[in-house]
Amino acid sequence: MKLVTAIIKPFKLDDVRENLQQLHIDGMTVSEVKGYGRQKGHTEIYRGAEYVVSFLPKLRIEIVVKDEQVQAAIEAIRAATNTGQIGDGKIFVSPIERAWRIRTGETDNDAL
Amino acid sequence: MKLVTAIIKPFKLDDVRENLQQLHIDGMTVSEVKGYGRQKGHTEIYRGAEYVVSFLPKLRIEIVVKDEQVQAAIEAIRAATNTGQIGDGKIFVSPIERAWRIRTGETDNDAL
Amino acid sequence: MKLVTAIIKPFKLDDVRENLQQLHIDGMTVSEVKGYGRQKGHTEIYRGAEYVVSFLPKLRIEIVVKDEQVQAAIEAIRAATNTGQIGDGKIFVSPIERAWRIRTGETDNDAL
Amino acid sequence: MRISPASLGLAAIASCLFAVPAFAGQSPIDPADTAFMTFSTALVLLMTLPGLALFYAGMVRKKNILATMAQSLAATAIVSLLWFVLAYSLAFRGDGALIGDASAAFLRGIGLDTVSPWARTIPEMLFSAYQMTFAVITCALIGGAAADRMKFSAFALFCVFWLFIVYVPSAHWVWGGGFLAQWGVIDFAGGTVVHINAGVAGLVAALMIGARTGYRKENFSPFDLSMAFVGLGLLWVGWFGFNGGSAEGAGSRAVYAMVATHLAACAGALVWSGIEWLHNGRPSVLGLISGAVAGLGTITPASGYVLPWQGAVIGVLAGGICYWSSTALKAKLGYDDSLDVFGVHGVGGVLGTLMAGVFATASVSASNGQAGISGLLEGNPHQLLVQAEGVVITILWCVIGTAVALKIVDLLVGLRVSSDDERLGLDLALHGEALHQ
Amino acid sequence: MRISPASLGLAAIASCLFAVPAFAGQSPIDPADTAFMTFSTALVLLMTLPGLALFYAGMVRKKNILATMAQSLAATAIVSLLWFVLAYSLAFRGDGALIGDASAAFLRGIGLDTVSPWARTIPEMLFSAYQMTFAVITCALIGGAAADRMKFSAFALFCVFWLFIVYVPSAHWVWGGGFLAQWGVIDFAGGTVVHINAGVAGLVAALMIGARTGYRKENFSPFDLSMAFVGLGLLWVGWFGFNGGSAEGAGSRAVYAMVATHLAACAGALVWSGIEWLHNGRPSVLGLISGAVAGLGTITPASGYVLPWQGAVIGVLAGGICYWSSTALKAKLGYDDSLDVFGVHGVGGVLGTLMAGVFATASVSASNGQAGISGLLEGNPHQLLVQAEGVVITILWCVIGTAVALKIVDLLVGLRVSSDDERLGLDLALHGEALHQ
Amino acid sequence: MRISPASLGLAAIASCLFAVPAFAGQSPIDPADTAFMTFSTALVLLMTLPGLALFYAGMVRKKNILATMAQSLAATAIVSLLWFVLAYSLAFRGDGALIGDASAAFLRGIGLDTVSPWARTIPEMLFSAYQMTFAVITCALIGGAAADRMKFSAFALFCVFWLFIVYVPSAHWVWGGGFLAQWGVIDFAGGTVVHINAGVAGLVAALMIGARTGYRKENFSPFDLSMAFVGLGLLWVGWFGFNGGSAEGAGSRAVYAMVATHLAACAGALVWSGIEWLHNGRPSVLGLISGAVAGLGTITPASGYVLPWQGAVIGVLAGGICYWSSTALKAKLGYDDSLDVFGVHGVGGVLGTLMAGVFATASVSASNGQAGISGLLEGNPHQLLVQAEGVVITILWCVIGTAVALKIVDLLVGLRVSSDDERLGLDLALHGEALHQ
Ligand SMILES: Nc1ncnc2c1ncn2[C@@H]1O[C@H](COP(=O)(O)OP(=O)(O)O)[C@@H](O)[C@H]1O
Ligand SMILES: Nc1ncnc2c1ncn2[C@@H]1O[C@H](COP(=O)(O)OP(=O)(O)O)[C@@H](O)[C@H]1O
Ligand SMILES: Nc1ncnc2c1ncn2[C@@H]1O[C@H](COP(=O)(O)OP(=O)(O)O)[C@@H](O)[C@H]1O
Repeated sequence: MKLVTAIIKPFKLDDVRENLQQLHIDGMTVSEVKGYGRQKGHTEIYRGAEYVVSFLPKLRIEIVVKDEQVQAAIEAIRAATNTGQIGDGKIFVSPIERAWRIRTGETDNDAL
Repeated sequence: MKLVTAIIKPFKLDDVRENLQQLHIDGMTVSEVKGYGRQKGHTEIYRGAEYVVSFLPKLRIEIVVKDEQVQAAIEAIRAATNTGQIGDGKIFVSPIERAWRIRTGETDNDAL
Repeated sequence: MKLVTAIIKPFKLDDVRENLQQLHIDGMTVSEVKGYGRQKGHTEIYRGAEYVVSFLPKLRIEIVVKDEQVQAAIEAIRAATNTGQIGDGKIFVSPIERAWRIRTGETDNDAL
Repeated sequence: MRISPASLGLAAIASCLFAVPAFAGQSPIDPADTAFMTFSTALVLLMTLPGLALFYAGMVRKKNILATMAQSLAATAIVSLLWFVLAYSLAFRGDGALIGDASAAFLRGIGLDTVSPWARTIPEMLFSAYQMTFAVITCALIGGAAADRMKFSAFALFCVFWLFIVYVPSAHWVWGGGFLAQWGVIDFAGGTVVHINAGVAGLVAALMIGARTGYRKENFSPFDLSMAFVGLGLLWVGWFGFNGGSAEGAGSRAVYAMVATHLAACAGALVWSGIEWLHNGRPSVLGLISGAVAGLGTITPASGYVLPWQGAVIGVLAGGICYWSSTALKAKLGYDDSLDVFGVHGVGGVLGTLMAGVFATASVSASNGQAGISGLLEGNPHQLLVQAEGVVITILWCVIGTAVALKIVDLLVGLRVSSDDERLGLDLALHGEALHQ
Repeated sequence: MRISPASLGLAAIASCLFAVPAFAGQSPIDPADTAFMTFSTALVLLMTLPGLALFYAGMVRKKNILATMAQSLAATAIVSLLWFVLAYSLAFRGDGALIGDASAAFLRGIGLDTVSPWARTIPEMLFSAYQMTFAVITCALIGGAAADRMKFSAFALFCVFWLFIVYVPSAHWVWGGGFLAQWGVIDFAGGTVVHINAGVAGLVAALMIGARTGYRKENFSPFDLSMAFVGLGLLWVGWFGFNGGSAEGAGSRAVYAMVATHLAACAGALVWSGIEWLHNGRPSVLGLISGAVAGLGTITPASGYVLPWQGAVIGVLAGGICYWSSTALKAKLGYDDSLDVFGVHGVGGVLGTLMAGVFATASVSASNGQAGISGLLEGNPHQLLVQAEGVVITILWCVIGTAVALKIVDLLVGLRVSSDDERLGLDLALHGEALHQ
Repeated sequence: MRISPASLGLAAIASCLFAVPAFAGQSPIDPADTAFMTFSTALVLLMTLPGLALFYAGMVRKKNILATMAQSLAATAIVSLLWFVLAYSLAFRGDGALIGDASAAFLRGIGLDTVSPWARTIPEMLFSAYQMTFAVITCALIGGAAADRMKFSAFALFCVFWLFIVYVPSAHWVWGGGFLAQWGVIDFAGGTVVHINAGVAGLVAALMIGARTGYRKENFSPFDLSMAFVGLGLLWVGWFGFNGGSAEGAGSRAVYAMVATHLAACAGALVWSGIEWLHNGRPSVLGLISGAVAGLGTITPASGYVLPWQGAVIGVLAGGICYWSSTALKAKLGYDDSLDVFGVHGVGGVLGTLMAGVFATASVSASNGQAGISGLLEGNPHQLLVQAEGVVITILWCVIGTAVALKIVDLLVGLRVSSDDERLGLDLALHGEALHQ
């Protein structure tokens, strides 16, 4: 199993979910994060003082999938999120050794 | 060392913490996430328009433990969170190669 | 590639970012988390009832770096966050197998 | 006190002499009425700042909260200044059937002792300030229909044009002795002038600016309904000044108007949320507060003409009909009026103006020996007809005037933000600020 | 002005003739008093909407904020309508020792010129509306004790029964010429009728509904104390109308009541937070605002009978005793009164009603040549005894009546949400809405 | 009504006899003025609770929101109690050129029928309560300059000393018949007493306590500007009571003051945000509300002396000059006045006090046959000179008195929290509470 982590622009979430659903990947966990990278933040002016806000709001999507689904998942995410604009985000893949579904005790691929 | 990541229902946090404490696992990091899976969200009606809220509030618990503690930790978490109801959540295990305690510079197992 | 995850005190974020920038590590993802560990929380008293607030606000910083940058990144983070006080936090290193930049399709080291 | 035009002329002089006997022979200004109207003016301002700002901001998405508030403040600042520059005078001075005159432009001619024929026991400056708060909230209300996508510059400019093209004539026709008043249209505190105008202008704006990106696909649910709730609370309390104060003095008619208003709000809230309970299985907080506002808006034109218990009846109708127009009707017609300015205020305004013609009870509006206004229930179907004429004319003029105003603004600065800015949120895009960051 | 029953009879007629000399021979309605009472009515409504809604919502957990607000709005809508249907008449019309009559049901018989014997210089419609706002806030207050777990339907129904079973008789006994008034119980603005009733009803509700799941184990700390702070601010300002307006007219007695009220709030805030400072090492914001409300609630029955500086003394007592009852006493007895309605309002109401009997100063309540009420300090221990009788009878009736009302509601719809719904939060479970999502 | 000292003496008796003819021969207390002033008092209290608390709390970082609110409540409680203990008497009783006397300490001698020479138609108790709300908000305003780092204990103690050292004398000099009044300084509602005092004291506090850790490096942007917006709304509405009420009675002068105030706020908001639009490419919500407060603060001393349209002119100046002082000037001088109390209130107070000397129009302040005050534009340059003297003396005394008060508090409890506590946030460190957790 692999953990596919994608850092994306917030408004792309629904598109990603739809694309993944078509692959029958029906589980994911999403969290609000702030990202820093090539995309520049904005300047705020507060009573005459300028502050650079470097971190931009992003969403982190985490999906644990079977090894054979990884490539399809990545393509589905890219298809949904690629606008060609800076700050579209990243996808990272890392290993997952074991998995459980708490409710049933099913493990590994069955737990997903 | 392993990273044990559990996605659980929010109100189970205190039970998990208590169970882990009994195993002398005294460190964890918790974040608020939204989950999507077999458990269905709810429908909101806003001025006549229906919206499906697919993502449900969950907590993500992350614990880095020594290899030999993994099994006990998983059982402790399952014991605290298994209600038998859909949406109870998942546990994932992944490898951690190195660890530091910032304050002391201790590394790996000593850092936990 | 490695994922370097650091759990730090919130007000250290800017220092970390500056230190990493000097290493030309220009991407990171930050999330608000709550931490539990040796550092004790505080007691709140609410209309005569005491509650222990065990979890403290922390930031989780995630940086995916090339293998050869790991050591430098860790030192940069430690230098910025070590106050010698309990609760300074942890750094964990875990493997990343693949990476994509969504916008360009660049992969692995090129994607960072 | 909205005085029917027939009561003017000689009666005006007579009532000056006899109406306020304890002070006859002295300044016509009554301290009690002045205190009452000061208080009413403050309450109506409270309705906009921060009432409406909260009510509206609480219903938008997080990224547009500050921008929504900014609209209310801009409307207040711009309309207030223009009011004293010229708008007041055009609305409430002079005898024109269509428009007043410029005799009080820049406040000229409004001295410490001047009173207006429309409010003979308080300083005219106070009457003008009171009326100003009505013009302010009417413009601010319109903003809700175009929320989440209209440029700040466009909204600010729109207020300028719309005030003079639509609000000022409309107010003159009904309250300033214009032709609708001469025909006998009654509108105690703004069914046509405030609510129909705001609602219809909102609809036109929603149509001309177009729907929000993602409308009916994305989840647009309110970020912080507690804000909207607080806004509703302040609107409700402020409405005592809006409707009560429209009696232009402290007395039983003001009290009747307030009680009718309060009961309409109560009934509206229960009916709207009750329908939801039947349809959706539970009453929403949004439904409770929407129903209350529907009741408040709808009773407005009738409030000083009907018996208090009739306010409850009107509130029941308001809750039901405005629920329908803000859900079923809106869905059917497909326009995107973000905060249902048309569904609540436009439809409520029409309903209330007609109901004034149905329920008007002569004894409530009788004063100083002059007969009051009777409606359909008291055997005067003519009043209902007149009210319908007032409604139709107000709507027609408002549609044309609003379209013209928007067109001008569109040519000058453009109405709508870019789709990138809409995505990012108006708070950051237009004001460089964000909530909770 | 709460008039002691002894002052009625012939005196009533006499004072009509002589009390308002500038208007003698004309309408008894005084515009200044009408303006003042209109303003007071608006202020008391502001206390509930949005004052109490904010105060309460700010002290619950995030998932219950909207539901807590919804209770205040439901209480307002339901109680207001019933008030005019029948409750006002039963409370303030007729001579019964136990209950009034139905002579003003559905507002019948309250004309433009009608005045009430209980407020002879303002329209009865205004007096009725003013009293309505008291009934509203009393019912809304009770909701706080059962917050986080009571069904919305149950709370709405409970308001209906409780209004008629408890509030209406209690108001009649003390303010409508009933037997407690005849015995000489004084209660300026609602120590028994409002605060003891709300507090005791809250306690009974908390006991019958049971503690919140997780009580004394989980962290129930308030999600947004800034909301509660704003609520306190609006309550405080509104209390000027609550206590000042209970003089039923603009004058020195109203001013005395307001100043006593203000000083009690100040003293209560400092004492409560000061005790915390000593005990816990720091004063909490929750303590500051709780102490202020304790002072405000406690001074209420005494406010128009005592000297302003005595308000400060009563505030000191309130801060100390209500702190104790909301922390130590509550912990000892083990009930879960979510927002300390009993600890603050119940205990404060008892304290204040007794203190009225201690501090009452004849000169403050004297009017039109009639002697005022003296308390213990002026050598009249009997007044304290009478006050104690009033307290005991109010508590007894309230316990019984509340239990009956709750039992009926329990049979009809059940009082408490399911434990799943309690977990999920009432906002989503009962209203299908959530804050900040 | 601020009466110039020259108008006292025989005139005082005369006006008692002739000014309120309908009540001549009876109690001097006018119910209408009493209603009006009650309402004004409530409005000014609303400015602090919750107005200023919200305005300030909305501009700080999340971790300091509750602590910022706590300051406003502490100021209210402490100053109110001390006001009645002694401060009122020292400020408004007695003939001293420098300070009043203790004749009304502990409210002694303020009976139900007592009136003050400074407000002859309302109970003195009401006048005292009204003035109390001014002292309260002045102290509360200062807190903003030291927000985010001052100890709660230090702020509380500071209020005690500063009230007596600075506020009381200053109020006596200008409003209580002291030497500045004798020189002819005019200050309708607090340019010197309230705004210069608060602003200058804030500056001294900011300098003595030192800048916030991270000043000009970290991002200190406001956590919740919607709160600040609501606060501004309540301040604005409350200012009708602040400036209107300073006429001490319901009448045209009060109305003029209110309209001038409102127009100044409108103009200030547009100018400040307009300058931002030019400089930064967009108008911020913070700019809109800051400009409105600048307009409101600046018009204050002039409000009852000028024509309403002149209020707009003063608002324009206020928006521009206070923008400059809160951005460019502050940056240049380098002090850290967290919420720009000096930049807005201090500078605005100076500007407004001088503008009163420029724009004063005799007809507005004329009363009972006595001539009003003329300013520079009416050919009386002397008035501007006198105003400048008032400004200089107020600033000097305030700098010295504030420094002394802070020094004493520093010795007693220390002014500033530890840097760890500053990091953690004052909410948790000082009050053991936190928002949204
Ligand atoms: N090395 C990295 N490690 C972790 N997260 C990163 C890294 N680089 C970028 N990110 C995340 O990806 C987001 C997008 O990256 P950015 O460099 O701004 O644009 P792009 O991916 O289009 O080149 C960032 O906001 C950040 O959250
Ligand atoms: N494949 C997955 N990858 C990441 N997170 C998942 C995955 N499947 C489920 N989750 C997380 O686990 C939560 C519970 O899963 P769900 O399928 O709803 O119930 P259950 O675990 O009882 O089958 C989800 O809300 C989501 O946060
Ligand atoms: N075993 C662990 N797994 C995951 N996170 C941990 C673990 N131990 C500590 N943490 C995180 O690191 C933070 C700091 O740890 P703590 O033990 O309090 O202090 P220190 O690192 O100085 O010993 C915690 O608040 C928690 O977020």
